[in-house]
Amino acid sequence: MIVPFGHVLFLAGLLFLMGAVCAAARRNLIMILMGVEVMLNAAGLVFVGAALHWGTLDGQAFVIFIMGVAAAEAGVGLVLFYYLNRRTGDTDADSYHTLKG
Amino acid sequence: MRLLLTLILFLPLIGGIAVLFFRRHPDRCRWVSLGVTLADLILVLVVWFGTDPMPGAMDGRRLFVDLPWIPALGIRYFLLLDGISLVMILLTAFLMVLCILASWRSIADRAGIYYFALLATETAVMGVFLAGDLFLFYLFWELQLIPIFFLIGLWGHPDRVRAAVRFFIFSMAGGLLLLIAIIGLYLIHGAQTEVYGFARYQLMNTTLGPAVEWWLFGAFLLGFGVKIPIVPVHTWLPDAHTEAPTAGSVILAGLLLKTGAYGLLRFGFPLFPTAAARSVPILLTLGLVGLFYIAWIALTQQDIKRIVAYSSISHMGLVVVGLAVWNEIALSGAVIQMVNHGITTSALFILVGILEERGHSRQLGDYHGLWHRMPVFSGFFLFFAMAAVGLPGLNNFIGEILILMGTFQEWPAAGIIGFIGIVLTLIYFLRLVQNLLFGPVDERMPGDDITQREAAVLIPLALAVLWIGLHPGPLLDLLAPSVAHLADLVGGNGGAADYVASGAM
Amino acid sequence: MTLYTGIFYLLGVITLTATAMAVTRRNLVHAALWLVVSFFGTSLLFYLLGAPFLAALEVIIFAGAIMILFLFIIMTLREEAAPRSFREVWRRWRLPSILGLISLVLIGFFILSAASSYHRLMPAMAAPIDFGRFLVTDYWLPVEIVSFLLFVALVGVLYLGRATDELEEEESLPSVEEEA
Amino acid sequence: MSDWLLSMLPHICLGMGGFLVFCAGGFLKKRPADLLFGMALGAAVLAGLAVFFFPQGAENPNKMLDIDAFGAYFYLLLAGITILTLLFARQYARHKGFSGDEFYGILLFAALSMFLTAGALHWLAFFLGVEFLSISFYILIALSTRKPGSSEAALKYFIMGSVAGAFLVFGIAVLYAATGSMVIAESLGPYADPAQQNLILLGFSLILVGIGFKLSLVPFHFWTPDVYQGAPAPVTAFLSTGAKLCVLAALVRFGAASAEWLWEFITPVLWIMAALTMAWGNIAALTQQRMKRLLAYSSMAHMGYLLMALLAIREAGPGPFLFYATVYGLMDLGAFGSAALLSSADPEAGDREDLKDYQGLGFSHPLIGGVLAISLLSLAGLPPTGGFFGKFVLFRAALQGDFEALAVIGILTAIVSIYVYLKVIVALYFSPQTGRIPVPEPPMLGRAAGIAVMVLIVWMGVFPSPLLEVIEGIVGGY
Amino acid sequence: MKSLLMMLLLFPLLGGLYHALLGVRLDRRWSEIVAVAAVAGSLIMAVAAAVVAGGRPVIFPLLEWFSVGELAASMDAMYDPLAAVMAVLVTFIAALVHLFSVIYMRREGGYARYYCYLNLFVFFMLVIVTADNLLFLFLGWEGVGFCSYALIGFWYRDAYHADAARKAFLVTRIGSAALGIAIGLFFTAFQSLSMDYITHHAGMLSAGMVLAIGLLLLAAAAGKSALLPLSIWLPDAMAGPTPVSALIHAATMVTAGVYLLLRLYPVLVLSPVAMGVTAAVGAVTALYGACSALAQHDIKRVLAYSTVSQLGFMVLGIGAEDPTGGLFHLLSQAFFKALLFLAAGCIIQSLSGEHDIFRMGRKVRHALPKVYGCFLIGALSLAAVPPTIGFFSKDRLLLTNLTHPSIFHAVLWIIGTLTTLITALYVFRLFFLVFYGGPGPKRTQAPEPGPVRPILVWTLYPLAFLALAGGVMNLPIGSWNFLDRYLMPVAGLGPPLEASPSLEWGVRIGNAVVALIGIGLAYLAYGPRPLKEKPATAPDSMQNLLYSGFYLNKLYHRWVVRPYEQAAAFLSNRVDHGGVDAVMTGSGRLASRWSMNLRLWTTGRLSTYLGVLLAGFTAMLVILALGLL
Repeated sequence: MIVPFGHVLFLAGLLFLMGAVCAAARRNLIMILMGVEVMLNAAGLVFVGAALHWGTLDGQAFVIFIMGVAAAEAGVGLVLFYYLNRRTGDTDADSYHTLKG
Repeated sequence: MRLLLTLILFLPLIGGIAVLFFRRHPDRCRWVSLGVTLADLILVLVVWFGTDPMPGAMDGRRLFVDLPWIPALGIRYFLLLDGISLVMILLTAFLMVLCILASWRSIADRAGIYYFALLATETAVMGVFLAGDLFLFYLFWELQLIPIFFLIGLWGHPDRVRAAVRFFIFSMAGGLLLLIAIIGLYLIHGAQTEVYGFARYQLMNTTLGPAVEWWLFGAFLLGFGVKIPIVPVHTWLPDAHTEAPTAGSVILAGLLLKTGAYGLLRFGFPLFPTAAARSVPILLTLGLVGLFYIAWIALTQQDIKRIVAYSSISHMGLVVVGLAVWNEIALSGAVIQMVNHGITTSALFILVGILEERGHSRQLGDYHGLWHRMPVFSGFFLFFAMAAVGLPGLNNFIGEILILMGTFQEWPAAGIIGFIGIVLTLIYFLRLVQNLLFGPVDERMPGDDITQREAAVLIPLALAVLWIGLHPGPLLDLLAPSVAHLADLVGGNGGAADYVASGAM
Repeated sequence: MTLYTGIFYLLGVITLTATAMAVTRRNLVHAALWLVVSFFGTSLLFYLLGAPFLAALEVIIFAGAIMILFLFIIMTLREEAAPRSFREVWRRWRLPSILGLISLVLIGFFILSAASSYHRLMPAMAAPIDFGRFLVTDYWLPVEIVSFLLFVALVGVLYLGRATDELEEEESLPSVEEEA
Repeated sequence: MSDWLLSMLPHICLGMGGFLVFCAGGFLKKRPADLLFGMALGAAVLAGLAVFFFPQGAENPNKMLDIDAFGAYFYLLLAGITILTLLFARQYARHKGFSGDEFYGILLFAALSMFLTAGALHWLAFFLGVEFLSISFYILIALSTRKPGSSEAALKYFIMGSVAGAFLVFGIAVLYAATGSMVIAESLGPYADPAQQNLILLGFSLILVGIGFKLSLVPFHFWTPDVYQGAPAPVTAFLSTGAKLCVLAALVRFGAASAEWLWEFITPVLWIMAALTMAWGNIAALTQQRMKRLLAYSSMAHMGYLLMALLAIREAGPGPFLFYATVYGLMDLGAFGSAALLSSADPEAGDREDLKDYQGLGFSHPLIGGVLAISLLSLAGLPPTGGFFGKFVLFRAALQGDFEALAVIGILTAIVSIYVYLKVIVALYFSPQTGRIPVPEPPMLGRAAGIAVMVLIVWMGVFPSPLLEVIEGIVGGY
Repeated sequence: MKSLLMMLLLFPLLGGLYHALLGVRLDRRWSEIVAVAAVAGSLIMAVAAAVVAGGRPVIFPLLEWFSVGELAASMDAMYDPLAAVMAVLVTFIAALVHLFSVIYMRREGGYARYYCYLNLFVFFMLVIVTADNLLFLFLGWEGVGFCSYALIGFWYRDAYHADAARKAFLVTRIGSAALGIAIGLFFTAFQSLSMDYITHHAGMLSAGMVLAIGLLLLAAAAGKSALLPLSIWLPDAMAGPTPVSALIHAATMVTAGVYLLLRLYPVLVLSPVAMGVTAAVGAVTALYGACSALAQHDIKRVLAYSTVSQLGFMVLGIGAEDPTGGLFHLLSQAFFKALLFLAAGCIIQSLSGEHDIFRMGRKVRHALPKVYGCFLIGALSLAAVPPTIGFFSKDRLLLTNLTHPSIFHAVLWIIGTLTTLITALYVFRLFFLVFYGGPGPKRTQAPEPGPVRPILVWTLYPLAFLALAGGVMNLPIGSWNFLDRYLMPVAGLGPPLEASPSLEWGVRIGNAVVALIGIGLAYLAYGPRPLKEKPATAPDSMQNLLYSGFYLNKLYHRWVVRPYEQAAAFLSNRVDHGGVDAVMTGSGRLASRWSMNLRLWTTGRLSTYLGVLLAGFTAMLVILALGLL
């Protein structure tokens, strides 16, 4: 036996929250995106653990798609940051607040 | 004959849409509108003289149409014409003709839309008066707001937008509460009978717990009360009436306020007989407080139209008293008083409009001694003012005396207070008459008296005032079966159930 | 308590530490590098939990492609980390961390109050071949979808990249627009 | 054709359509905008038609996508919305300079992703649909590079969307961990061990964050006004209708699938979210002077209403929800679509935002102004529009589900909302034209779309029976 | 018979409508002819109907008005002797006044309006007189009020006239409200509004109801008949043209209140308290009017206060259980007061509109000798000098009070007798000042009296004759009491209490003496050779008190009008605008404030959005966890 299933989940939960807190606390766009990657990664961990727990492959399959989506998101996001940076010279998330109210 | 009812209801709307096609030719718009409203009036008269209360039906109905409309929700296209409805649509058709005439010259821009709005209002108001299905009623109830909103907002006086918005919000606030209550009632009724429907006679058969009945009745009361308006929720009215164009004021005062009282009469009380019976003291108080309160408020107003507008509230307060008392006499009085108020207040609004067209002001202080310059106008003004204060022989007296006599039968104290309140009405009306018509002659005052077209508007109103004042028999006969039926309905608490059980349907 | 258990906790600690370091670094390059460590740890955990193929992909895609992309952008943007006072850092972190802690407690409660949490995981392994077969038989549709998704992302990246180029051209040649 | 191909025909139409648009855009030198537009339109129409070729009676050969009447209904609705959006967008895109393959292609892909989301029977399909949707919209929003705020909107949508997406996927993972199934109908607890309840609850709440973001429910709604304002008007139209409706469809599915106990636990959360959303949307719109922000808040409020209907799904069935969602789609599309048609032809200028710039347009542009006005009246729930009946069925459902307090909150906020819509109507009709921003000649297609929306809205307000019957047929009983 | 009654009512109505509808286009001559003819025709009908009815009460339904449930308001006419007497009186005086007006108003514009109102007034008055149904009566009651309003304000250009008109209308309407309430109570008690029915079934009423109705009727009468405390409108009503004052504010309309009390006397008499109050109000009003009349400068105001006083006498008579005496005095007052007013009208016209008695004098007597004679007859009659009609009627009232068993009425008798003295004093003060006044400080600017048209004077003769000799219709000797006997069939009306002949004659002689004393005092004070010239310019406080009618106007202004206006202002500004409306607008403003706050939350910063997202998630977990626990 490895560990109780709950420990995997808890570990993933911890990771997930770290990512979430990172996304909420950091102002740098890239750091926020990193937080998201951490969260996605945590989800992957849950899937893998659950796949083992239930003995099905669906969970593992899901992780592949998470990776695909994460890659796509990172690609689009980073290019968007790059584009914005070129327009305004800023990567601080909070400096983009012309739309408000 | 049944098709006739639908035709009466939708002819104005169809006419209105037709008018939109002529919108580049204001004159054609006017003539078409006039033709349509006249045709509608003739149709209503045909119904009046061509039908009798159906034998066997206890509620005095004359015509009805009952077709499925939205079967999924149990909503029916159910129009029911009884004496009360007939009187109300008669008033509607009558006033509408006058509205068209009254705004013949004053509306120059966007005449097509203007007449469309007027005609659409006619359909909506008639729908309210004819609907026998609560949902259909509510649909028309809400529908009437839109054209009126545009009438006030587009062709009103300088502060029109604020007034229009206020009017709309107040009405909608009431309307939405009403909606909730309607749905609640519908669901309770559906759960009890397994029949989900809105027909009045069905819903009357609902058994309600006391608390639920109070809540629902409260919502109905508030919804209708805003429109009537009952006193604490009346503040939209002076603004809306004052800022509206003449025809708008006429429709508002003459018809829209009636829909509120009509709703209370038709739905509010019969659907919740127990709660209604218990709330009589409250309603009486509110109605009478309205009478006094408004008499005071109106005394301090400087705007002529506002004074007339406030008088509406006080007159409608009396109608509320009549409804609250809910016996045959008071109910007849309430209905008659609705008609009366429609006629006299409309006439006064038209007169104020005429004056404003000439003098370009509505301030009381800007006019005096008009009798010398415009004797015919002044004669009409005095006549309608006297009608409004309830001079016997003129129309309002009939309504007031019926209401008060009915009140005396049940609540003598309220009757006494009501009589005193009527005296107070005289105070502000005399102030109005005094300031406008009397006083030193001033050549700067507007001097061109009533034109023939204006006379054509005022004379029918004056005749109506006299007709109702001196010979209200036909109207009362029209009302009698329906009113008697309604009076029975709430008087005994089991009335509604008996009614259905007796096979009236 | 087996060897696997020990490895699990070890990897868990490594991953958590690396992640914690990653999310708190001021320097973006450092953060990215710590994140790579975290992804490596996760990858090994995947392996431990019977997903060797995914472990490989984790390294290739997450730790490899994505983080390289990050590093590339970080380099391109030449973002300089300005030192910040502790007070400001605290101001920014306090609310999210408190919320995170509360959530952690609650998530822990939800997780640990479920029966399956006490189910012991036995080592097993999904052979990459089986996994691949599973993927293209049962999950061929999502594969198609994700390919479309990636295609769209590609188009988007291209479009935005072109827009960035145009932006730079405009900056260098302010009169281009008039000529066009 | 085999059943499984038929079962995916709409998706194939859209996917292949998008692909072909890109091919045409890439290989043809002159970037024939009209051709691309025509192809996109054709693909959307075909996707709609394809719904009628779903295999009948047979067991669904497709484990992931719904081909039932429910799904078909939403496919049709979404196809219709896509078509209308295309019609509304045509001129706008040309004016603003993004009338190329990227716009029409991605629009089709976005439509595809909506189909996926709405028809998902499997969490993976749902997840991919949602993420696909997000990515498509990141790009669509950023497309109009010259429009001020467009890129900021894209950024905000991206950040919020990716965080919310992460919540969603983690939630799915937890659900899977709890039940071992990734089929939506199985994973929401009906067959679950009671001991697993808490884990399912956790998973569902995480998913709710993701859905809450998509539907802009309080407190996950903040992006809505910003993004709606920043995005190009036709994209906003699509975002506020299609992107919401597909998630709403999924939400109904979740609601229907979830176990009784799960629903009981989740009800308070949804209750509070519904109340807050209605209140926030309507009240915040009250003092809003920018048109698209105002509409954004209004659409938020309507999400609150829909959530109210969703809450009552057990007692009232999904019928009211479906009806209102349909009407909502039409009226919001009408509002944003007319805003798109009224936007200036200047590529550098933003959309027509300030309410002052809408002054007098009701008369100077009667048709488009009329479409806008009818849409607003419908949003306000006034007869003779679909919104009127929508509000009725909605509150009926709420009362049927014994959510009296929520219904009263809904009514009170609806009263507030009246003022909001009146404000726009007042600007449209009662105020003098300012003429600061010239209105381009409305195009034939845009006008056609406007008329279509208007007619549909009024039709639903006057004679909703057919639609109600259709819905009745789908969800059984009304 | 029915057609007679119909015509009685229709003539003036048609006359009024004729003027109302065609008035502006009408030739003056036609207008006058129609107006006079209408009333004359009415007079003929009234007499004819009286003859045909022959002293029997007859009730005819004229027209259906309206009826709902038990409430039946049909226009039923009741032509009993009481109605007949009143109808003849009204039409007779109206005919004279119409004739008088033709000349008197010949230079005024607005003749159509004038005759319209005047004719309508006659119609409404006849409605009051002949109505059986209380609501029909109410129609007339309010109608005359309106006509009175319109006629007082006939010269509307002067704000004073208009204000006087408004005051008259308002104050009488208070009475109307009382009448309305009484009608309501009748209706609840009897389910019928027929006065015939009510008077024959009055016994059904409970004691409280009788008292309430009695007081209400008194209040109604007080409004119309200017009894205290509602007497304030009548002196101001003199702003109207003099013929109007003669007809409406002396002879007819003001007696409507008294008529109402007579009509419903069987109800009133059931409540001793109400009767007592009635008598007291009558006595006090009589004294009040007489005192106030002492100090007036305006010839018409003197007469107006005199009318108040005489109305008080009538009510005093009714309160002393002698309704017939009240009616008798009503008739006599109608004759001599109409006479005095018309004579005053002649004088005023002769002096081109001068009203101030201190500006009249000898020259008037010389210029208008016939008027002088008529005025003298009127004054004697008013002063109750035998053998005028005024003497007999007033004597009877005083005697009734004295013979009344209650000691309370003895007090009233004393007041009555005192009033008789003052009456003689003020009327001859008036007489001497108008016709004998020597040169005084104000007379220097007095206008020269001019001649008046003879027709004006001719109209005085019939009245003068009646004022002088009308007493024969009800002499208290043997069976000469025609009026008493004629009125016998009317419910409640009968001969007065019997008194011993010695007492009767003693009082009679005493009254005559008192009247003569009063005249003597007046002669001494104001006669051709007064004891001392009264300085009219420096009034002392007593005179002020009397002149202002005991400051009644001021009191009303202070305690009624001003508080009312203040309440109006308060309600309008504070309650309606500041309270009710503020709640409505305030809730709107509150929503706006919330809206601004909510919008502040939408900072546009991603950190806020993400933070709240996280918070929302946490909150959701908390709620779920709470649900679990």
